Amino acid sequence: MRHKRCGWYFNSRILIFPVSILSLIFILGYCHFPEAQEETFDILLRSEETPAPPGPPAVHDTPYDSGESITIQWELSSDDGAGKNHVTGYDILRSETRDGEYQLISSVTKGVKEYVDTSTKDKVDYYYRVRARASEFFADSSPSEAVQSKQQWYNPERSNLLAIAVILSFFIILYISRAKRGKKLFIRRIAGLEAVDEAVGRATEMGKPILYVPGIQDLDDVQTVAGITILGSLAKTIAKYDTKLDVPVSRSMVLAAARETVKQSYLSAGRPDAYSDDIVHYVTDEQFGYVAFLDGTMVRNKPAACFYLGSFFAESLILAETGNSIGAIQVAGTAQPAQLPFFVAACDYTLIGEELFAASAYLSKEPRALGSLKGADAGKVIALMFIGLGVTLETLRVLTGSPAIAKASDFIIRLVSLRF
Amino acid sequence: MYGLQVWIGALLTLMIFSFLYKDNPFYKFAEHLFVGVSAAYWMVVGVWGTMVPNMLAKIHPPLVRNVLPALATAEPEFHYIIPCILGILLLTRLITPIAWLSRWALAFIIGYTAGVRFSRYLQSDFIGQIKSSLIPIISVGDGGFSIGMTFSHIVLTVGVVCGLIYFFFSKEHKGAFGAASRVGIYILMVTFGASFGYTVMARISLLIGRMSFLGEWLGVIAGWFS
Amino acid sequence: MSVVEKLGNVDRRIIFLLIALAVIIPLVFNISFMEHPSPIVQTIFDKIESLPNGSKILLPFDYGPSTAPELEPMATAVTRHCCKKNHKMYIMALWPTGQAQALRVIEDVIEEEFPEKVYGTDYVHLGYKAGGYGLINTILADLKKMYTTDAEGTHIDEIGMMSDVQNLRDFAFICNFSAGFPGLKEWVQFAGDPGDIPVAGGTTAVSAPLLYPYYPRQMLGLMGGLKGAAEYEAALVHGYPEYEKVYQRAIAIMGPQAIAHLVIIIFIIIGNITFFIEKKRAKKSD
Amino acid sequence: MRRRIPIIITFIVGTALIMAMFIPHTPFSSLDENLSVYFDIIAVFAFILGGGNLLRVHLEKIQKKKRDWQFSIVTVVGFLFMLIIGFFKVGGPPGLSGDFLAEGSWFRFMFEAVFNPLQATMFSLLAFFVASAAYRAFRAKTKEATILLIAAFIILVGRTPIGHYFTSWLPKQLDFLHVPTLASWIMGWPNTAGQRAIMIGIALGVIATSLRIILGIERPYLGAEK
Repeated sequence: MRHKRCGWYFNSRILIFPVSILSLIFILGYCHFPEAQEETFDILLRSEETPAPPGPPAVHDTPYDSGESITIQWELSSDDGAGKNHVTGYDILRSETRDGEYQLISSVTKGVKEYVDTSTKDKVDYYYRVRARASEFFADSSPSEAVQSKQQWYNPERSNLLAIAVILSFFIILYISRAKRGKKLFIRRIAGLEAVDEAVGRATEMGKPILYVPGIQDLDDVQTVAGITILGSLAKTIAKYDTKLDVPVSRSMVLAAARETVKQSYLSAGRPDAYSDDIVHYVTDEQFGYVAFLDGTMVRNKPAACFYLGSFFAESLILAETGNSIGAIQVAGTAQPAQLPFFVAACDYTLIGEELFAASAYLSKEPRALGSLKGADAGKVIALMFIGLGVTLETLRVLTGSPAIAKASDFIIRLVSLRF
Repeated sequence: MYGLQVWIGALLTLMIFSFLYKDNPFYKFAEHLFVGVSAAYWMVVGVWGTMVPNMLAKIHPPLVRNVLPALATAEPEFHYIIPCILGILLLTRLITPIAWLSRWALAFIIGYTAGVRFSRYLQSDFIGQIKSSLIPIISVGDGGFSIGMTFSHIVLTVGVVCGLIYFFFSKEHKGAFGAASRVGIYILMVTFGASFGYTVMARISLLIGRMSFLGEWLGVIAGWFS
Repeated sequence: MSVVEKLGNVDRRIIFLLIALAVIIPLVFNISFMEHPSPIVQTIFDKIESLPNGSKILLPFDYGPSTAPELEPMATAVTRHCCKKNHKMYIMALWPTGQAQALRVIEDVIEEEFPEKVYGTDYVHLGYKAGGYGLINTILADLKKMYTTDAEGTHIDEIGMMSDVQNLRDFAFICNFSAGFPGLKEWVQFAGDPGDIPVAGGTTAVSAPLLYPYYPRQMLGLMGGLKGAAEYEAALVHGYPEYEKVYQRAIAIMGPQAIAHLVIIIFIIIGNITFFIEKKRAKKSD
Repeated sequence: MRRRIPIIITFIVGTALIMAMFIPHTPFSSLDENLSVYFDIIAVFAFILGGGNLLRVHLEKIQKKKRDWQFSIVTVVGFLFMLIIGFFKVGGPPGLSGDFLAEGSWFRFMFEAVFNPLQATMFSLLAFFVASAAYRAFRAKTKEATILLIAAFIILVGRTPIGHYFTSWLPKQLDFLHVPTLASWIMGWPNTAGQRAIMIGIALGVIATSLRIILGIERPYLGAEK
């Protein structure tokens, strides 16, 4: 017990390094924000109604994007909101030569001082003028500097995301490599998975088949991939017991992947003779067509155990209730939060959210896979640290009203914002 | 034509409902019809909705001039040859000697899945949910300190923390840690109970829709007799 | 077998039959109940009610025909309310199927019930634009960049009520009707939060629990499923008694739902009573 | 060779997509979008595998006169009929130019008369199952089940008109015990806490699984052996 606790503290201490590195990155990247605008007053000769022109536009390539975009900013005309106050809007004019003909690209209403032109070609010089309009009268600003749009190779607004991704990956890979070197890892019991052997055993005793449903989504969902990986482990056990396995799928690509997996499992269990291509078969891509088929199969073949592991939607409860009516042992697992309540209510065992992803590692007993679970736990420690720190600072902010704490708190919130 | 459509629809509806009593030939008929028709439906949608506009029209636009004239004059985008090759690789499964090539296509797809989901979940669920949890425990509303809101905030914070502790895999759930994990599972149970209860009503409205449809059909029949 | 045991293990088919009856009987006899708006719905009503006449309200329709039974009643009730308050309505869609749904509401509510409303002055239909949440992100800064015309192709500058709309920040309130992605969540994340614009809306009952996390800090209110729609209708009837005689669709459909709900509640109570009696008996016989 | 190349493909595709999160430059900027189109296209190729398999299974059933083989005829006929009228756009606008779901086409008719009612009816079965599941599951058997039951019960009652009358007599100070208020509170706070913990957990699970896939530790397409 004592020993374990030491391990725990040790792990938390490791976290201090990346967190301080993280903070450093952000402090360094703190001030990279756009240029201040110059104030210029270009007063031209004009008639009574002609508005004062806006200041010459400040132009720059829109930062951190994939090109083809230039940001134009200008000082409002002195007749916009003040002076004669009759400016109704601005036109944005563009030309490829400074003194060439300027073409209208867009118009904006009064009070606006920024426009993003997304109709540019990269690496071409552009000049902009902004025209203040007051009914039929107008006044143009002097032209801007030449500007080009270009693509950037790095988006610093996501530095925080990069740092978090790196830290998470670092821990996962760290524990994977530790496990590979033979360090023993403790992994807690996952109730739903302990039931797997029981379910397979019961089906064997009763001489009834096992139904395995890897969800209704295609291979572009990680849950489906997890479902197929678990099927791989399960199929090995089933092959040894010589029980009948039935895997109807609702996607053609899942058919291909699941077949490959089941075949390999039977091979590595030393039972290639028991394998047949009929184990995995395609039904239909249609959600409820698939459900209609599964319901029919369940009441006709009366499987002793039903596994629903993957991504499920509304059909979750239809399957679980039908499975229950035939008295099958049911093990479900999904990372669709909206469907978990139905599985929890109607199945014998449910793998809740993350447990589905842990299951494949748990069942494979592969040290590297188990290591990744510990890595994900480090991710939880990071999440808890952020929450602990953020909640404390926010509470202190409310209690003290101190601007220093407010600043610190805002910084923590920025660290977990999508736009750093 | 509409009358025929209502009749077919109504009979199929009744066939499916008959399953609630027990499995029977009517249900088997509807089920088998549904499987065949819907499998073909999605294939047709795949070909006309994806294959033609997103692959053929991209690789060689003039090919689709009779089908989608609007796309026939576009510039070809040759990189769409890649999914075409991968698709054909996938089909090598059918030719035993080179069936192993299909794994390349599967490897590509699974790599895509892993990469895309990594980014999406990191942004929207991991970072996004942490950010929403950063709230003060003590709530001061317009009228000063609010006991109710403070209590709610405490429930939220403790709930998230304990819920996360429940998901720890590499540490034994014992002692204080075990207690927190118990609280976590209770919070999850409240969540599940609440979501279940909340959804019950929505599910019933689907049935109302079907019943109204059958009512419409009975109206058609009654119309004949009056 | 005793009565208790029988009740404890009642045949599923009896439950099925009772649910079917609970739906059919009220449907045939038109049974309905008066709803009472809960705070999370009432806040939406109060917001629209308290805005000064002629405020700009954005109504994005992000759903298709399959979820219309749940979402159309709310869209109808909110649109009605906006018309009553003479707010300016800006209708748009992030879903390709949303445009047709919006048209239905425009025809059935605005044109039918409020013939005095003028297109381009009182309401405008901007139609569907692709881009999902990216679109929200763009129009938060510049609406006219994406919307150069309305749904019918009229240039935006020819529409009077568009002249003083530059971006999403010009709207006093966004009330979204959504059936999934992109939808209310994205409106909160990409418009409400960054732009500090009041956002509320309605969703299907299934997705509502996932949206509660945003209430009330990031989202003003939420109508969840038909129940939410019925509550809004009730708020409307309460505020505008002239609607008492008008058919309120969600309230009407709520009749069978409420009865089926009651049946389920009764079942749960019976289930637990029998469970406890059995447990006591088992203890005694030990 | 046969085993290594797929692992390399997965690694490259997965890593490129994760990098794309931070690189606005082409080709990374549109990688995610392009690959999702690629995925859809490959899925259409895969239909040949799926459809072929469906036909094979049912034809074999008919040939060997297995149990319920008569119904397999329904599947095969429905499948082929729907496929043909869909591919050739039978009954729609002349030629292949119209939409495959165009008004008046046979495909549209089958969609409206067969596909739609079957789908809606299957979906509506949920109303019955939600009731039977609630009856069975909402019993106070264990501590967890009791919590589930209580939360579900409050929400259920709170969402019916009786919920309002049940506690509307409560004095103003005890308003927080009013059932609809309580239901709202459960949805807003403990429910949120649970959802959040689940979502953060799922995000970490997806991230760890994605990394296992990218690093070649988990490779379902190669089978489970080491």
